[in-house]
Amino acid sequence: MHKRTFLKFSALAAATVLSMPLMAHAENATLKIGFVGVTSGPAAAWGISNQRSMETRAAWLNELGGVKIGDKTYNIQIVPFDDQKDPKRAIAGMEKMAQDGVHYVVGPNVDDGAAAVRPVAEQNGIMYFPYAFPKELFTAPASNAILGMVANYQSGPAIYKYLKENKGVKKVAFVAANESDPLSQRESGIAAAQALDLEVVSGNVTYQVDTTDFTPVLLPVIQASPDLLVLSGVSPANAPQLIRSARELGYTGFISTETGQDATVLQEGAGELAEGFISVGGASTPELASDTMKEFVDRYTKMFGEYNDESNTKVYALEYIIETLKANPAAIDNVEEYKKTMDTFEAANPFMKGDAKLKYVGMTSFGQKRQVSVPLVVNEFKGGKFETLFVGQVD
Amino acid sequence: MSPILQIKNITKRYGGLTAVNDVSFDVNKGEILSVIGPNGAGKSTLFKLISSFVPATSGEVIFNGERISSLAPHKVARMGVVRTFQETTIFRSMTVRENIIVSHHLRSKASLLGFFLGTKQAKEDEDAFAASADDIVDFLGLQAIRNELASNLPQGHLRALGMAIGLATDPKVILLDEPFAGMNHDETMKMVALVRRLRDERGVTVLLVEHDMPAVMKISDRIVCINFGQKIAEGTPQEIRENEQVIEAYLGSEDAAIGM
Amino acid sequence: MNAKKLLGFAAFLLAVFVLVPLIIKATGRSDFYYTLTSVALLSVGAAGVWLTFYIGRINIGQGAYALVGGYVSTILVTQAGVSFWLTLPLAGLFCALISVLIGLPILRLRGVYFAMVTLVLTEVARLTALALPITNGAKGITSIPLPGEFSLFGITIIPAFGSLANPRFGFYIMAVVLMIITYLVLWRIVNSRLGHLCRSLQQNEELSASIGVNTAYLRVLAYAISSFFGGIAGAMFASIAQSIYPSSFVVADSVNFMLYCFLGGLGYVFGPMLGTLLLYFGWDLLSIAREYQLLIYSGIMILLMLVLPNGVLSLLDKKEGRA
Amino acid sequence: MEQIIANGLYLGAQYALIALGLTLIFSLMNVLNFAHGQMYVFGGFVTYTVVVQLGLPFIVGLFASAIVLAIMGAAIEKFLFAPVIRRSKRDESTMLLAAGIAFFLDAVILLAFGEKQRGVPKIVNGVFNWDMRIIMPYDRILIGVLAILLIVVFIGFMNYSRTGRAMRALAQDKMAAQLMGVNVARYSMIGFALGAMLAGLVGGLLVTITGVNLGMGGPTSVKAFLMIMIGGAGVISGAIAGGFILGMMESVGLTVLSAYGDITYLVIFATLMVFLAVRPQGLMGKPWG
Repeated sequence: MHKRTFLKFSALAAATVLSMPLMAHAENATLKIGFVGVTSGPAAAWGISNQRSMETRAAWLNELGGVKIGDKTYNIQIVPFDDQKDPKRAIAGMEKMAQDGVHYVVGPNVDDGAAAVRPVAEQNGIMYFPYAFPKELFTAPASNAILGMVANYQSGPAIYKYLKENKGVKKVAFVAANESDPLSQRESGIAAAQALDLEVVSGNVTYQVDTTDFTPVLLPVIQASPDLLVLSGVSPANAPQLIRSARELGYTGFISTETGQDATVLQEGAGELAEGFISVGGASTPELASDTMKEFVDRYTKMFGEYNDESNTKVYALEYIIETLKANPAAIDNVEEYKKTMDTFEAANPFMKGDAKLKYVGMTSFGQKRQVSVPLVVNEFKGGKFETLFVGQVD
Repeated sequence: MSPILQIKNITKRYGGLTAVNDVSFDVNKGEILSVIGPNGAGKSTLFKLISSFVPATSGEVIFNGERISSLAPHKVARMGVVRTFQETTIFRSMTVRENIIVSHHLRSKASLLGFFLGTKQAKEDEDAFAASADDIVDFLGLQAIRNELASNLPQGHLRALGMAIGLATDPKVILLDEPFAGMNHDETMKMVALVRRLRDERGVTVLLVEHDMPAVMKISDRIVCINFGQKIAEGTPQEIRENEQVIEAYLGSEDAAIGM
Repeated sequence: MNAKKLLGFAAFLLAVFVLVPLIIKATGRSDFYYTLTSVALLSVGAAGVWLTFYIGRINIGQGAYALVGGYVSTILVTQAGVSFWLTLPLAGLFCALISVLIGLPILRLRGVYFAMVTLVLTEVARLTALALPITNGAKGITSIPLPGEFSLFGITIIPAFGSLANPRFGFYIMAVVLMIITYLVLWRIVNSRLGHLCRSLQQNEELSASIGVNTAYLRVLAYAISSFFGGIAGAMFASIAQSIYPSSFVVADSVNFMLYCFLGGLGYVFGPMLGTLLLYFGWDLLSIAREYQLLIYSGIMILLMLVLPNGVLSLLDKKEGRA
Repeated sequence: MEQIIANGLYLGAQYALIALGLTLIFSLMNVLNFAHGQMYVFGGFVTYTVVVQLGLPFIVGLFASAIVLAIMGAAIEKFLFAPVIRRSKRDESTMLLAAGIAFFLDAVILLAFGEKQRGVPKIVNGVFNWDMRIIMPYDRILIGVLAILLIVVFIGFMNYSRTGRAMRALAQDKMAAQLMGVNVARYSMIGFALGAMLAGLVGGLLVTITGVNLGMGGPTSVKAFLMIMIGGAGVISGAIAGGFILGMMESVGLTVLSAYGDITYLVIFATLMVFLAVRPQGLMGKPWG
């Protein structure tokens, strides 16, 4: 290409890119909801399942004619930003949300990103729903972050307690990837196990996320002969391999994790060896899923080709935002109003059978209501699918 | 004549292999001394030892009464013992003049910080180097190519540039590594004249390694011959030419015969 | 500096301190402040990488120094209560110091070997931050206070950022000032004899030694300056995010620093600055392309490399000769 | 102890195979192929698609991934690397190109195969258990043996075939090879294709055990770099040695240092740095490759 032509071409491309946002429009007013998370690179699965469940739900609501908040009807528009799991990018993403006039953002997906965007969110009046667990994000003086799922320090104790009481588990071992999120989760997991008088027989084995053979990693852990092996903060990519290696080493006890997993991935990666694997999910097991949830899964599958079970826990944040705004239309561009509503807010949970409620919780863990109340559904992997082991509640 | 450079019992072993074995000779001030020997005899290693680019296993090199064999190469260069390389060894992406200017580094009085801040001393240095570089360009007859990029030069000019780089350091002893390699007869004769002028006009002591026997015989005051890492002969060209061991060494190898 | 260069410099100052704020004000795109702050800071780090390229070493370890710088500043601010403005140079100096210790052995390596060791260094820095107690391990350090006031002889030179209506603007100005200082230093190095010596090192280390250059010293010096830049960039980032984690600077960041240099052009002082702007800003602008963002981004990168294998700034070559 | 060695050997075999392709490309063109890991992942996904989605036998999937990757490698060399190498002033510039290709492949993988972890179900069931001293699933043994077999075939090819010898000449001295009449452009392309094919083969083999996901590319490249550094860049025997050494180091390190947990990898990486500082050319490399 001639250099001049090339320059012209680049200028043209830049102009096109810059003018694109001006073209979007709709008949209804538009309510923009942001997503700042990781949708490329090694952790892409987390953010993609997140973004797609938001887009599925938004398209669905828009198809139904939009969402009526106060006396106006809005179409939901999802504004995504890929932060590449880089906290520096996450800040840029949050700045962009502020720029676009977005007040409600889902994400980021990891601890460092969630901590990094805090100043921007607080200065610009943005509520955000990180999938990260550090307590100081949700404890005063912080007030703009809402935990979008059940934290491991809430689900962990419930699982350990259940296994202790019902299955006679006494000795626990923990393994974690040598990264911030899993290590923090391992630490709180160990604390929870000790509080339940369980013996922690191995608690310091770590692995690199790019490990291709987990046998050497797990060898010393299995030799400590635990009854329960906890995979702290395990990514969906590593889980099947860890399970497989543990089983192949002759381990027969329980294996559990506090993060959401995907059934297909487990089935392909570990097959029958994953039988009995315990993880935390949303409400899509047949026993719990409402018709709305089933339709959501269908629509998701149609839009993107394949469902991801991780979305079960990630479908809620958007729902909470919309329902809370419906409850207090003044909050649409004022997060202080939103915060006021949170304390008393209550609505029906459309994704679950029965009379489950959407409400904000977190008094016990954070001293203020900065967590969405999602059912703590503990699943067991059986015959290629998840089955509900028990359902708990977080307050 | 007093020795300016003394090589004393120098030995270099690589693992089990002895590249240079107990070699000793003196280099007198203002002479042109050639080191010859068949391929792989250890000439290049010897040069590296003298310029301290590789540490000696044992033995030492004395320059003007000071031991230099354990110093860092740039310190040896700073004292006035400078090694030039074969033609590929120049600063390829600089012009001829830049090559020469930068090679004046040894003479700079200003510190690196001084150059960064652009002190008076630094400016004086720069001006002096530029003037001296032009001088060297004239001396070697490189005026026509002074602003050429070194990577664009033909071989003959590269050799001259290598010499210019050596000169720029204002050496007392210059080590030339095969200055005539790959040259035709005319070029070689020009080069021989140039090396002579180097000694005659600039008073530089010259130590060279070379294959080209006619040129060596023509140019050298004295010759040291080594084979299998050991010195086998030392003397004037006439003495070397008649030395049995030298003839043997050359006949024993399939290398070029001692053309006379 | 001749008149033309002075004029160019003045134009640049005008652009970053007056024009950019005016444009941002006119368009209302105040999110660009942060983006441009990032560009400025990343280009400070990239300047360091460029300098190591200039002595002929491929440096994929700048992320390590940025991380160390960030932690040094953060720990001094949060645990010793030192003013942020003082920790900024301290972070740089600390990085320079450890880079000397690390550089002495590893700078003997060349080519891909040096590149790989520095790549490993980034991972070592992350794992060290995870393991040490003083860095608070996996949990990182959060809620770092904003930079306070900086005053000399009772005159306020920099106001406390907490008191600013728009701290983003404050950070922008600071970052740009740092960037300008960095590139002035770099420009001066390259255009003084120091730069010629660096180039001699890049092109032929052995010959460089034989003309009397203390190559080992010069290498370590260049590497220390490089790491200094990395350290202050990292410290500034920690302060903007008000938090730092072991994963704040990872291998991907180290690789990016290197790519910024390549894209701008290894032969041009301002190459890394332009490279950073194009790659970092480009990614942000491409977020419109949604799932095709990475595809387009990398596609353009490949295309640029095919058209301009010596960097974007080689476009200027024909007009002005070699930079 | 036996278990540790068995683990190390298995890891080493797969690592060595990854490193071989990388080192081949490096030795021929002096290009550090940042996209090598992505090619490996791509190969894994191709095999997955053929075996799981299309339901064809595993061996077909393996061949498919080898062929796809070989074609991809040849195209990348011919249309991207060759022109850039010809025109750029500094060798290192190809790094940007390689990184760009790595990103590009990442994007293509995400769009074509999705973000999820994928795996081909076990091809052989059962676990070999020697008195609890060595426990090794049969599929792992099979893959390990296949990997070693491939390495042997590769070495044979490089030593005894015309093409292999030409490539070795090229790697040793480009100038001399050119004078001897070796078509540099042609063999560079073949070499790149061969390297990419090896990456694809490993991907295809390992997808049955570890599965693949789009995030594995980058870290795999870095690991492969480490291996060829340990052994010596651009040397075939070095790549094999490096692969086995890293495999052993991980296996032994994880066991010996398991009591210290968090610092295992720190120690492994720090050791590598010290090793390279002491022996810059790796075990058997030429200095300053």
